[in-house]
Amino acid sequence: MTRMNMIQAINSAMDVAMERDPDVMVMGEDVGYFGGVFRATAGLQKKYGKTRCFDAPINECGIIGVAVGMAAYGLRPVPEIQFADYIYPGMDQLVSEAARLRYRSGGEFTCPITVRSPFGGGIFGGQTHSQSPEGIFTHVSGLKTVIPSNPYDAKGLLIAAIEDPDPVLFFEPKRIYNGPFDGHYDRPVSPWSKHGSSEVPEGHYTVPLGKAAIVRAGEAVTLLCYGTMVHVALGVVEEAGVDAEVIDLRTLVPLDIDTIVASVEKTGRCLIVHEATRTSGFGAELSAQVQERCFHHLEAPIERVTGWDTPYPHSLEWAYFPGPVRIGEALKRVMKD
Amino acid sequence: MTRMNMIQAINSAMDVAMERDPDVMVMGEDVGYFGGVFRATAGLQKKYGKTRCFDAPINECGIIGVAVGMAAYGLRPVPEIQFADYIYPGMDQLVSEAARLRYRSGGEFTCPITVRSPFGGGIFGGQTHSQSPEGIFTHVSGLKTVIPSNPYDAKGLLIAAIEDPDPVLFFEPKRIYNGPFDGHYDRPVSPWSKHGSSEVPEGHYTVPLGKAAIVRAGEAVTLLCYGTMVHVALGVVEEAGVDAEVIDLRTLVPLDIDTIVASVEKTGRCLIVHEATRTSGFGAELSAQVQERCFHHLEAPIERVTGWDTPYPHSLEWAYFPGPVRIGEALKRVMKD
Amino acid sequence: MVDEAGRNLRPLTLHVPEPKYRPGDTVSFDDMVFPAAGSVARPPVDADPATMRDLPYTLIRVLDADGSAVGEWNPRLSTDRLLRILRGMMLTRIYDDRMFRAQRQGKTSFYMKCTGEEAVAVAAAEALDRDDMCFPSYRQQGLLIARDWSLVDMMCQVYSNAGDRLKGRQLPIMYSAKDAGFFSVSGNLGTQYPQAVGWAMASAAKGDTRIAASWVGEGTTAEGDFHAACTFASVFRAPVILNIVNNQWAISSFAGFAGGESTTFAARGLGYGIAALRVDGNDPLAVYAATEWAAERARTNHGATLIEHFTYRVEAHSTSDDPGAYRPADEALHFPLGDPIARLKTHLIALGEWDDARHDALRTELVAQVRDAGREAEKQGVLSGTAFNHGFETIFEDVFETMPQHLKEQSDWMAEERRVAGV
Amino acid sequence: MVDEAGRNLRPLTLHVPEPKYRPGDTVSFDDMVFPAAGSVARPPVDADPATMRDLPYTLIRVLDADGSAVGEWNPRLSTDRLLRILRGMMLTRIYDDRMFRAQRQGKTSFYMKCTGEEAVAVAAAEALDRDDMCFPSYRQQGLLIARDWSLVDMMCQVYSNAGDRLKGRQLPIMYSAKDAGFFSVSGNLGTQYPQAVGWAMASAAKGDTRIAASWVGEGTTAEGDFHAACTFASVFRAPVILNIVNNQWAISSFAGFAGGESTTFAARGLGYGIAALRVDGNDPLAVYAATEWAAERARTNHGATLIEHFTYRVEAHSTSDDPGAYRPADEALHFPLGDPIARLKTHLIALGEWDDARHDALRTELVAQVRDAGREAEKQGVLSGTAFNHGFETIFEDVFETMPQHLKEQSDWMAEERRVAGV
Ligand SMILES: Cc1ncc(C[n+]2csc(CCOP(=O)(O)OP(=O)(O)O)c2C)c(N)n1
Ligand SMILES: Cc1ncc(C[n+]2csc(CCOP(=O)(O)OP(=O)(O)O)c2C)c(N)n1
Ligand SMILES: [Mg+2]
Ligand SMILES: [Mg+2]
Repeated sequence: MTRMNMIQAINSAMDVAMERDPDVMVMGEDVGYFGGVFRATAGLQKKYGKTRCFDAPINECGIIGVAVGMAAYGLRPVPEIQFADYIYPGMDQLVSEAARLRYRSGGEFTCPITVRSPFGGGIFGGQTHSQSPEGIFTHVSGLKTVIPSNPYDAKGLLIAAIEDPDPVLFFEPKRIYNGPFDGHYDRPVSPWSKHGSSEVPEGHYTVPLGKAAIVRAGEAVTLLCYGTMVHVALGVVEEAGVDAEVIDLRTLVPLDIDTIVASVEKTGRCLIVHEATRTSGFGAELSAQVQERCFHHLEAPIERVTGWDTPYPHSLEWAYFPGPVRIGEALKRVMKD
Repeated sequence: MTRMNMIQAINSAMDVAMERDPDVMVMGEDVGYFGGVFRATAGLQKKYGKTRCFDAPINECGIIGVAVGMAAYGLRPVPEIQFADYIYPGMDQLVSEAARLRYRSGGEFTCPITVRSPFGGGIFGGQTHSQSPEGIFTHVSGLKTVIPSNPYDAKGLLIAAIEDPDPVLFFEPKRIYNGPFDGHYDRPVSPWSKHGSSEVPEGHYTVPLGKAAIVRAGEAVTLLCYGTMVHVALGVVEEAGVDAEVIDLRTLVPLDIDTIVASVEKTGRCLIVHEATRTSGFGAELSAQVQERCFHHLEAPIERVTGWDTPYPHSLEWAYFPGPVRIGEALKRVMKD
Repeated sequence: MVDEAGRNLRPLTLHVPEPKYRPGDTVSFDDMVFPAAGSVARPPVDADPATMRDLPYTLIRVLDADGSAVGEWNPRLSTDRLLRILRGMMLTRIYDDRMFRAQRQGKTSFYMKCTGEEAVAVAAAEALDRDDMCFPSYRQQGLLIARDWSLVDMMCQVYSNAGDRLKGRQLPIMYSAKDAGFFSVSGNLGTQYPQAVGWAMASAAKGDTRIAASWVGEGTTAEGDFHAACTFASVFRAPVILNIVNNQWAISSFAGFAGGESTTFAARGLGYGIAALRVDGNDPLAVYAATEWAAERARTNHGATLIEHFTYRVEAHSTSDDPGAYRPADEALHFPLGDPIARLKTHLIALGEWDDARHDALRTELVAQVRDAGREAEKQGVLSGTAFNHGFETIFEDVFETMPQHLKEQSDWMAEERRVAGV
Repeated sequence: MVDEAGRNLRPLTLHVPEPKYRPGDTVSFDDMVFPAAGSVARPPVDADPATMRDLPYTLIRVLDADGSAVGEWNPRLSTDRLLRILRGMMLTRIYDDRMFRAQRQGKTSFYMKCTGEEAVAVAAAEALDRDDMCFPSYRQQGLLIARDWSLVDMMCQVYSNAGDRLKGRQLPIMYSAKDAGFFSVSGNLGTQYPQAVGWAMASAAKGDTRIAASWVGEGTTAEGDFHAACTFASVFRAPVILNIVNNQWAISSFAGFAGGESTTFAARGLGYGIAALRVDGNDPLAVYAATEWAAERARTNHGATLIEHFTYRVEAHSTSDDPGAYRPADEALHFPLGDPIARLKTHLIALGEWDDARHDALRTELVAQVRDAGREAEKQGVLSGTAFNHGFETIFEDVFETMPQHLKEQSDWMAEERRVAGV
C-alpha cells in the first residue's frame, strides 16, 4: 500500500497493465515523452518504449479509429482523449465502430479498447475544458462507461476496464485529480493523502465494472452520484446532518441497479446529482429506472440536481456547477414530503 | 390545399422557404441535380440554381462546418445529412460550434441552420440506416430538436425551423415518408392520401416549434410519443379500446411540458414510446420530468416502451422495433395498478 | 463594386462542379487521354517518395490495346496466376448477377454490384499474401472470391438466413470473414481506413510480417477518416496499402464533388509525403503490379502507399439506386479503359493460353458453381419481412462478450411479452 | 521469419517520430537550409496550381540577412505601411507580456502568447482588406491589434470582467469581434477552418467581394476539419486563404507528429489541387506578399490558397505548459529564421527610415499604451474565483435568441435557491 492521488493511481493502473500484458499500449496527444498534460502517462514511454506509449497526431477520429484497428489485430489499446470536450471528432469511430464491432461481426472481431479522458469542470477551463458528456455514451449500446471517484477505485476500475473484452469509456473527474473537492470553491481542498481511499496497492487488483459502492450507509434518503459529485454530496450530507445513503455508481453502463433499488426501497426517497447538463443527462435514466422499479416505495418525487442546460461558462462556473447550496436545497425538498 | 406525402411536404417547405428568402440554401450529399436519395430536394436546384442547392462532398463535418460559416455570413443553410446514422462525423461541429456560437460570442455570431436528416428504422436498413439518435442531441444545450409525424406538421415545422434564429435538428421519420405505418409489419400501409394530415397548404405557414399536439384526447392514460411511433401508438390505442390521450411531442427541445403535465395530471398514468434504444433515450428525460412534476398525481409507474439496448439488427428489425405487442402489453400494465 | 480602397472589384462567383454529361447528352470521352501502356517507369520499392512525385499524375498501365503486357510494371505472372485472376473476376461478376437478381426477386433487401471494378479487388488480392489483412468497403466482394471464400457463406449473409454467421444483423454484402483476412464491412463510409492503419501499426509494433490494405471509393476520400488514416500512416510509416477506387461516381455525385476537377486522387498522397501511384483500374496486371510494389514496400519497412485505381462504376450504386436519373444510360459503354475481364481474356488469348471456347466453358462452369451455391444457401432461408431466420433473443447476443443484467432483463421481458401476447 | 511462401521476411518495426533535441541536448539547426531571400519566382495570381507544384517545397523569403527586401515577392510597401506592421508586432508582443504577467499575478485563469509569431497575424492582416473575415486560432491576437481593435476590450475578455462583451463565458484569449472581422475563437482545434470556407462560399454565392482567411497550427492540420476545409475549398473554389502556422510544436509534440518528417505542410495543398505557398513566417514582408498574392487570387475567382508559415513557438504553449519538460530551454535561440520584429527593424534601418532611438521611443510609447489600457480594463474587474463580474442569471442568456421556458424555469430556480440559502 502506498499513498496515491488520482493521477498517480491512474498512472499506476496503466503501468501494472502494461507490465502484465505486452499487448496493452497507450497512445494519445502528448502522452509519450511528455507524459500527458495531466501527467497521467508519465514514465510509461521510458519504461515500455516508444512503440508501446507514444504521442498521436491531433486527430481524435484517428486516435480512436487506429485503436479499433489495433484491437482488431489483438492489442489492448488505451487511447487518451486529452479532454472529454474533444471526444466528438472521434464520436463516429466510437459509436459506429468500436461499440458495434463485436455485434456486427457476430463475435468475429472484438474491440477491447479503453478510452481514457479527463472530464468535468470546476477548474476555470471554460466551455471546452469542462464538459461532462458521459450521458451521451450511455445511450450507445455496446459501450461501457466508467467513472471513478477516488484513487483506489480509479486504479482498480482502470485495470478492470483495460482487461475487459469490450470497449470502455473511462472518464476521469479532473477536478479531483489532486484532492476530494467538496464543492466549496471558497475553501481549500485537502489533498488525497488525507483521505482513506488514497491508500492504493502498488500491484495488480481490480474493482469490478458494474458494481456501485455505498460510500455512506443511511436510512433517510438515497443519494446517487459519481465522480466529483460523490465528494460534494458527502459534504452536503454531513453538513445537513441527514442520514443519507450515498451511492457512488462507479459504472454507469452496466448499471448496478440492484444496489440502487435496494437502497431506495429502504429509504423511499432519492436524489440524483451530476454535473452534466440536465436535459437527457444520465440522471434522467436513473430517475426513470428508480421510478419504474421503486414506484410503490417512493415517498417523495425523485429530484435531480445537475448542471444547468447551458454551455459551461468560464468565469461563472460556480453558477453552473451543482454545488452545496443546490444539493442542500434539493435534499431538504426530497426530505420534506 | 393539396394532398402531399411527407417527402412532398418537406420538399414544399424548402421550396417555400427558398422562394421567400434568398438567403435560404440547401446542401448535402446527392441533394442537387439528383434531388436527394429520398427525393426530398427534387426540383430545388432546377428552380433556384446551383448556388442555392448543391451536392456536397461526402464529409458530414464539412457539411455542418461549412453551414456554420455560411450562417455566420448571414445565410440560412439547410444542410442534409443523408441518414441520421451518418451524423456522428459532424457531431463536433454541431455540438461544439453550431450549438454554442451565440453563447460564446455573447450574441455576436449566430447560427440559424436547420440540419435535416431521415432517421428511424423499419425499412430493413440494417445498423447504419435505422438509428434514432435524437436523444443525444437533446442533451446538448443550444440545439433544438424537431420531429414531425405527418405531412402537415412536417411542412409547417420545417418552415418554422428554417426561420428560427438558432440551430435546429430536424429528424424525419423515414418509415412514414409514404404512409402512416402503424407498426403491423405484416399488413399493408395505407398511403398518406387517405389521411387527413396529408392536406397541406401549398404556400407558407408554420407550425410553431415547442408546441406538442394532442392527437387523440383521452382520460385514462397519457401516451407520449413522436414521429413514426405516433401512428403505432394510435393503432394500439384503437385496438385496445383504451381512452388514452396521445400526445405527439413534435419538438423535443424545447419541450411542451405544460401540455404533458396537464394531461398526466388528468389521467394519472403515463406511457412513453420511442424507437431509440432505451438507456438514456429521450424517454428517460420525459419520465424524469413527468415524475418530478406529477408525482402526486401518478397512479401507476410511468412506463417506457423503446428500442432495446442493442444495435439495430437487419433481418430482426421487428424484434428490436417497439411494435404493437410491446406497446399493448405496456398499456395493460400501466392501466392495471 | 468599388471597395473602400477605391478598387473596382468584380463580384465573386461560387463554382459548383458539373459532370460533363447528364441524361440525354451524347457521351464522348475522347478528351480523356492516357499515357501508353508500359510508358511509366517503375521506381525501386525503397525509393523516397520525394523522388517520385510525378507518379500520381500519370497512369500505370501494363496491358496495351492488343492485349500485350508491356513495360517495367509488367508483373510477369505465370499463366496459372493469370487464369486465377480471370476466374476470380468472372466468378465475382457471375455472383453479382445472381445476387442482384435474388434481390429483385424479393429474396433480400439490398445488393451492391462491383461490375467493371473486379480487377481492383481480385488482382489486388492475388498480389497480397493470404494472411495480409483487408479492410474493404462494400464493393470488394472480389477479395473474398479471390481468396476462395465460400460462396454459400457469402450468400447466407446476403440472405440473413440461418446460415449467416452474422446472425442476420448486417445489411446484405456487409460481410465479415476473419479467416479470409477480410474485416467486417461497415456502413459508415471510410471508417475502415484508420482501422487498417491501426492494424498495420500493431503488426509493426509486434514485429509481425503481415501488412494491411484498405479500400475506399473516390467519394469517400472526402471523409475525415481518410485524412486520419493518411496522417497516421505517414507519421508512423505504417505498413499499409491505402486504395482509392475512383469509379467516377459516388451515388449521384461525380468525382468532381470529391475534388476530382482539381487534381487526381493519387495526388492526395503527396500531401502526406507517402508514396502514391495512379493505376488503370481496369487493367488487372497494372493493379497487380502496383499492389505488389506497395506490398513489398510496406513489408520492407518503407511505409504506406496510396493507390488510385482509375475505373468506372458500370452499374447502379446499389439496388436502391437508379443512375438513369443523373447520368447518360450509355456512359459506361464509352468509358475508354474497357472491361477488366475482356482485357485479361484478350491478353491470355494473345499469349496463346486461352480461347473463346475455353472462356465460354469456364463461364458455364462458374455459372453452375454459383447456381449450386445459391441453391445450397437458399436451403437455409432467404430474407423475409414476416418469417425470421434467427430467434428474436439473438438480438441481445454479442452486444458485449458477457451479457449484462440489463440485456438479460430486456431479453426476458421480450420473451414474456411475446408469450403473453401469444405471438 | 519465413512465411508461407518460403520467403525470409524481416520483422516489421513501428516508426515513432522523435524530435532532434530533448532537454539537455545541445541544439544546432545548422542542417536547416533555406533558399536565399528573393530566389523564389512569383507566379501570376491566376496561375494554374498545376504549374506551381514546386512552391510548397521551397520557402518564400523577402528579407535577406542584411535587411534588404529582394526578389519578385518583395511587396514594395510604403514606409508608412512598414511602420504600421512594426508597430502592430511590437504592440502584440508588449500586450502578450503584460497579460502573461497578469495571469501569473492571479488576475486571470489562463493566457497564451504568440511570441515570435507576430508577423503571421500582423503582416497578414495588413495584406487583407479590413472587411475580409478572419477565422483565427487562439494565437492570432495580432489580427485584432493590427486592425486597431481596442486593447481594453481584449483585456476585459481576458479578465472575464464586467466589460467583457462575452459575459465572462469564454476562456481568456478566445476573443470574438465581429466589427473587427474576427470570428469567435473556439477551443476545439480546427473547427474554424471549414467555417471560413463556408463563409467564403457564402460570399461567393452572394456575389460579394469579401474573402475569408483562417489560421491553424501545424499540429491542427491533423484534424479532420482541416481535410473538410481543404476538400470544400477545392471543390467549390472558395475565396479563402488557409494559413498553417508551423511553429514546430503542438504543446509537447513536435511537428513530426503531424507529418512534418515526411513532407512540408504546404504540400498538403497539392493533394487538393489548390495553390500552396511556403513562407518564411518570421519575415513580415514574405508573409505580407504571400497573403497579398493569395487574397488577389481569391478575389479574382481563382479560388483558395494554402500557406504554410514556417516559424517557431518561442514561449510555452500556454500558461499551463512548461516546455522545459520536453525541449531544450535554448532551442528558440537557435531557430535560424530570427525574430520578425528585429528583422523588420533592421530592414527599416537599412532603408534609412528608422533607428534605435526611434525604436526605443516607440517601445516606450507602446508599453505606456498597454499599461494604460490595462489599468482601464482592471477598473472593470479581474477574474476571481469567489467574486463574480456578471450576475449568475446571465449564464442562461444567449443559449437561444429567445429564452425557452425550461431555461427561464432553471434561472428562477437558481435565484430562488440562492435566496432561500441566503447566498
Ligand atoms: C458517413 C457516411 N456518409 C454517407 C453515407 C451514404 N453513402 C453510402 S455510399 C455513398 C457514396 C460513396 O461513393 P464512393 O466512395 O465513390 O464509393 P462507390 O459507391 O463509388 O464505390 C454515400 C454517400 C454513408 N454510408 N456513410
Ligand atoms: C479537438 C481538440 N483536440 C485537442 C485539443 C487540445 N490542444 C489544445 S492546443 C493543442 C496543440 C495545438 O498545436 P498547433 O496546432 O500546432 O498550434 P499551436 O499551439 O502550436 O499554435 C492541443 C492538442 C483541442 N483544443 N481541441
Ligand atoms: Mg465512387
Ligand atoms: Mg504548432
